[in-house]
Amino acid sequence: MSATHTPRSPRTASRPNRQAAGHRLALLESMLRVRRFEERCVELYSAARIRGFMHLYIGEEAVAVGVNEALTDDDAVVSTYREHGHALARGVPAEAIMAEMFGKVTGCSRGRGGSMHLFDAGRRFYGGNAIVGGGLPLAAGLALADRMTGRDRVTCCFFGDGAFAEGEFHETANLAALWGLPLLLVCENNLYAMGTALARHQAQTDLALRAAGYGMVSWAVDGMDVFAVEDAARKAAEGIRAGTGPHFLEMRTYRFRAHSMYDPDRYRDKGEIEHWKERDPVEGLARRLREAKELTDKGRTALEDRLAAEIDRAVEAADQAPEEPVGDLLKYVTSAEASRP
Amino acid sequence: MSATHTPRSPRTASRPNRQAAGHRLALLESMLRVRRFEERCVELYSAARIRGFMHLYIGEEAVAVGVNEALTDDDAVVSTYREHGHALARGVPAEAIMAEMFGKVTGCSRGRGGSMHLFDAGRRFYGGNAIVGGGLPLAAGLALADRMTGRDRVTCCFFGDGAFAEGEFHETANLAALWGLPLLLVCENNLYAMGTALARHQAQTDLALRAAGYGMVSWAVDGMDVFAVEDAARKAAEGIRAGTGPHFLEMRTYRFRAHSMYDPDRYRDKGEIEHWKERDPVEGLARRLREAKELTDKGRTALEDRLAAEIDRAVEAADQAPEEPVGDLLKYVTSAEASRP
Amino acid sequence: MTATRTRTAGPTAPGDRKTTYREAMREALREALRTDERVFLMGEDVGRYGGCFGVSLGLLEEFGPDRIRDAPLSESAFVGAGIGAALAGMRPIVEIMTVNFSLLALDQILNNAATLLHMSGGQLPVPIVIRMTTGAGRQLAAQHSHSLEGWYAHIPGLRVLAPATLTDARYMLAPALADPDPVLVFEHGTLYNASGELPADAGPVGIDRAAVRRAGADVSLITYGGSLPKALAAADDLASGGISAEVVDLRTLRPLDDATIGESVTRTHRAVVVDEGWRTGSLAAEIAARLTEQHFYDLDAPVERVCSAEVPVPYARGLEEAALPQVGGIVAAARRAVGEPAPTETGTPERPPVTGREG
Amino acid sequence: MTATRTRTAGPTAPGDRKTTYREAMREALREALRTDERVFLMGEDVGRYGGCFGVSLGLLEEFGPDRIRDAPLSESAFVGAGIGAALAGMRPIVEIMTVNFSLLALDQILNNAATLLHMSGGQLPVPIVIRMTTGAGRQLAAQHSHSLEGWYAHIPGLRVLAPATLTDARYMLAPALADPDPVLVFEHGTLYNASGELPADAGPVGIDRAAVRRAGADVSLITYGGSLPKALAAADDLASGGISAEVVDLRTLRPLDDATIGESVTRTHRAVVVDEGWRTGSLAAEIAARLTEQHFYDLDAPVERVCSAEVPVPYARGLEEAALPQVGGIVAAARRAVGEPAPTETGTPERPPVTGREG
Ligand SMILES: Cc1ncc(C[n+]2csc(CCOP(=O)(O)OP(=O)(O)O)c2C)c(N)n1
Ligand SMILES: Cc1ncc(C[n+]2csc(CCOP(=O)(O)OP(=O)(O)O)c2C)c(N)n1
Ligand SMILES: [Mg+2]
Ligand SMILES: [Mg+2]
Repeated sequence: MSATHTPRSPRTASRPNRQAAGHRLALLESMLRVRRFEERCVELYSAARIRGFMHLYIGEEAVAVGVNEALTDDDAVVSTYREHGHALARGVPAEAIMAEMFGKVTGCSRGRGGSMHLFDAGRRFYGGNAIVGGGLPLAAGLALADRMTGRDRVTCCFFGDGAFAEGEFHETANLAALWGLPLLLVCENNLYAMGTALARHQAQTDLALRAAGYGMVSWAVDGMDVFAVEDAARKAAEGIRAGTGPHFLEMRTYRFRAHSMYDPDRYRDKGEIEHWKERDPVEGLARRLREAKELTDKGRTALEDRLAAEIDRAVEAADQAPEEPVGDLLKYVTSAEASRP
Repeated sequence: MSATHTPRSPRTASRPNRQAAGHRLALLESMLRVRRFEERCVELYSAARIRGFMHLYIGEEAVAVGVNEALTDDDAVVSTYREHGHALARGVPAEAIMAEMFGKVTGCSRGRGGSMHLFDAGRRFYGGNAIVGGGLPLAAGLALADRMTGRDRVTCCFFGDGAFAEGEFHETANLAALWGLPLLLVCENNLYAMGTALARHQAQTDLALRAAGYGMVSWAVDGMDVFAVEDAARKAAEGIRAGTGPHFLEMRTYRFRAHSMYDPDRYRDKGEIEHWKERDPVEGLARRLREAKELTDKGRTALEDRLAAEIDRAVEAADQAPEEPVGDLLKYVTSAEASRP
Repeated sequence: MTATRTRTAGPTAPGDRKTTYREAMREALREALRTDERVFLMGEDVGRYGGCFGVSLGLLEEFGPDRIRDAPLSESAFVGAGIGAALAGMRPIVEIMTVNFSLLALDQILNNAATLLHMSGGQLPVPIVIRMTTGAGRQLAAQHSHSLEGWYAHIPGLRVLAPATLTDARYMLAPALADPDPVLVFEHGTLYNASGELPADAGPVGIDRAAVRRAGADVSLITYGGSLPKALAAADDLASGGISAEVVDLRTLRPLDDATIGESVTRTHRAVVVDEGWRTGSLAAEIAARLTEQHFYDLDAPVERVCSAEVPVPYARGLEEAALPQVGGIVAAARRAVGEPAPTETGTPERPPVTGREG
Repeated sequence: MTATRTRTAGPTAPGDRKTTYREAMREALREALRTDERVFLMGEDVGRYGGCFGVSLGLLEEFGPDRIRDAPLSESAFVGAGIGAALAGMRPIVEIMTVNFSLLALDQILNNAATLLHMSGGQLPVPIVIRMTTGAGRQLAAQHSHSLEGWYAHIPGLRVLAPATLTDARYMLAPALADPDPVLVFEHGTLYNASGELPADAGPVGIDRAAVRRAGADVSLITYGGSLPKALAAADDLASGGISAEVVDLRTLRPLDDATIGESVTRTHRAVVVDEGWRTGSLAAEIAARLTEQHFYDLDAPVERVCSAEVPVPYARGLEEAALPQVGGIVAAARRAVGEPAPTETGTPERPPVTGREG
């Protein structure tokens, strides 16, 4: 079993005009927001301000941020329990996410969901699903609705390498390919499903190849390179909008932290983690921008300050926000209950 | 959508010694037994002696009979609701099956199962499963037990093209390939899942190719040619016994009758059915044997008479057999209840 | 009783029209498809095959393969896809052939459909209708015969319907589709061929209230779905013995209409719940528990339950019959409730409660 | 009471040894693996990760990857594989991380494990043990917090266990493995860290009988699993108010031990069932229904149910607490049962029964 990816067909070539310095800096900012937000979450978790299960995206930021570049406001996103990055990249305010994790009424799920269940219907961010693979059929349905009504929209579904083993992946992939659904399947292959390494849960570890078997366009992408991710996602989204049906992107990435805050991370080699940290998507991009003289030390500091302030505000607001009154416990079990006085 | 197979790699070459005339006649007899048995079932169903759902195997006999040649008494078989052929080929007596369909205590499931749930633990025939795909995980478990205890046994699981779409197929294929289980996956691709043609339920209709994606040895076989089936099954079983893990056989076949006795068969073209009937596995073999002078008209008549008598006896015995007393309804819900006086 | 205008007995009025449960369901589907373009029907063999029990026969020709959508054998995916489509503004009707197969989709039903609205703090209602066949009586054996509708009624966030009459078969679908939340519709397999007159004045029905299908004074037979005809037959039988039984058709299994049930029992002081589910943990248990909670001092006898024996439904006719609630057992229970044990047992002898291995 | 020798209170005796529920479970697993080579443990992350709640930590090192078998995320396949392995003579212990995920395997559990013995006319017993975490209280939100063990207790052919004490955690596994039929073991997530003294004389326990964990005269608190500590705390509270509550730990949810439950209620004449499942269709409903059937004339008050609110369990601490049975609610229900309403409400205020949208 090898825990190192050999990225195939790195899609880093031909960078179009949109990737001017401003765009590159925006990508950095977006990734850094996720990074800093989650670092703060770790502190708040230790302080027992955030509870329950919390899964960090640190190390994988390039995937959420790069993919989001290919999506418009009309598109939909279906995510997992490791979704802070997806939500932030989608534009869900840090404040609404933080308040959610504080269990407050101002949270993006009114405190009912917590870290694993972020929702923002207005941004077509459909959560936040803690059943591994559980979002896949849902995403197919969102795409089906668009297909049936002739709307030019893409539904993007994130899921992990572990989810690839669930029956739901297979059923959804077949359905989507069979019906030509406008579905972007983004498999975040971070080489582990909890403590189980890829080669111990997949008979055939080349997931992009496997997905291609359904007759979908399917690529493996260097998920540590935000440009590669963006490029692949744009091409896939274009293909989907052109009516060529679902596309599958295997994002080869790595989580730098443990599976969740409960995980003592006994199953990974320190060296392996260090190896991957050398490919840190955030610092890697920052380095490249510095080298290209697009980012100065001052600029970096200003960016960090801005993000810190944003996160401070989010924490502060979450802290101040009220809790849902206990009397409203049953609100939203059904729509009728929701609309009661 | 094409409803006609183009059989790839027909495995009819190199016929070893075992396929002497006696062997060929035995195959004919075995297939003809299934055919005649089911024809009788149709009459009995019309006479309301058999009830519930009944699914006929007519047209597909070469698969059950050919595959069975590759199995020993120690091996296990997991089947579907379309399993008269599998059961008969495995050696479950016609009498026990008929009695089961009559709902009698002498039935192979004591009348509790009916046509869809034939069992014979002694012959390691594990049924008889009416949940499409439901037998696959079970079969993996039987194989796992052999793998763990180092027993040299094969578990053979039959399922349809429709079952290929279920998540259970995917999960089981991955598990079996990952763990190198001694599992023979026999997909009876009869081009339809109930009324839904292959191309309307599978995005990619080359099922053998799809299965190969799991890293299993995988072949498509002309399922109308019992020699091809036998040959492929023997090779696969040898491979499995040699420790090369699960094998997948796509048996390209066709059912001549409707999906079940309830089905008015509105979704198939008469011409298509006629086309396939020209490849009738039973009459095709009979013709070949006649041409090779291995079967005379007299021999055929004797064979038919023998089978008719066997089936007559089965019907007669089933007819005479008692029903399970209603007071024993709860017997076998649990083992404790089973062993009560 | 606004819930229904069905007459299950009584003379034929002019304008009544002969139909079957199957045709009534099909008409309901056709109407929904005609009047709301967001509606579509999705499931295994709903199209070219015509529906595994023939309910959707002919709809493909009228509405085309996009809206009468044959799905691969992928219960989890196509039910989940229905949920997703509902989130995106469609009004999917998803058909699962048989309740046993719905277990393959239960994760989607419970963890998504029933949960999303609340878990998202009210943002994501899921207006899906999921139809499935339930129940035994056709010798289809254990994997095609269970009655799990009462089990589904345990799940918050779902509405669970069990149309038992032609009128309900014809008219429950529209309000189910109008419900912003997920609705499960259970169609008992023995009812499809039920034929009768659909009253000329049958029309929109509600999906909140139970219905008294027969008025009576001595004992309330509380039931639903495929057991309704049995309860009505038992009431006939009881009447001939001088016992006046009221028959309450629950219609909606979640939320339960406590008011209608309670009113009936307040009048009769005795209740028999007839439910094809397995006895332990049945819907009948819930009703018995509620009646005791809410009407402890109104009850003159313990609530009787007539349920299925706790056994995977067997194939053999005699065993299957013995496993299910039957008229004789209902009559016997009603007689026990009113303190008049049957002089001679009719039909299937009443079984003692089955509680498992022992005790 | 042969079912258990656990003392849940009382002084430490010499030879008692400090342990936790988690360690007790692990010891049980280790013993099973050591004494029977047919036993193996299979599930997601049971091996290298050490078990998602740490139960199987260290077992991989002792027994190797064949017998401590990490499975891919394929609940249906690996549960089904456990069933198949059981058919072939093994004694698999299959771990599902959380009861919510077990829905993905429910087809295998109901349509195969629970059904094969009967459907095959007695030929195919399925000696599998399936363990899973259940319950709320750790702010894990709706998809990790449900209590479906009572729901599973509806299914004929299964035995359902809910070890609530250190002794049961330590000793229920062996008889579960010895059972020739499928056994589900529900481990409440809040119990893993429970620590205490495992009595020196603790030893084999049965899995047929309920246990009286505290004797009392005025009211029976009937409960199991994660609610047992709450019921015991409520009994303490009630005692201080002069009400003597007996606490019955069901231990086995299917088949229910009617005898022990009935004996208790025959003594106390009042019952409160405490059950973390949703109220409608809960195990509590079944127990209430049975008590009324079997002890209608023994009961001096309607059976009270203290269940979870009918809501997907929310994340926020206050909401989650309000959704679950709490000591205050148990005390209030017990007081209602004995006709002594609480002078001042303690703990969470009692909620009215939640029946769904209306009625
Ligand atoms: C159906 C289901 N099974 C098991 C779990 C427990 N679980 C949560 S995350 C996880 C690993 C998932 O791995 P992967 O899909 O690769 O995503 P990653 O966590 O690596 O992002 C597991 C086993 C779950 N939440 N849902
Ligand atoms: C899980 C499940 N879904 C649906 C059905 C209803 N059903 C029975 S057989 C069948 C078609 C199966 O097709 P295939 O696997 O190709 O087998 P075939 O009948 O052609 O032999 C369907 C849809 C079922 N029995 N189980
Ligand atoms: Mg992963
Ligand atoms: Mg087929």
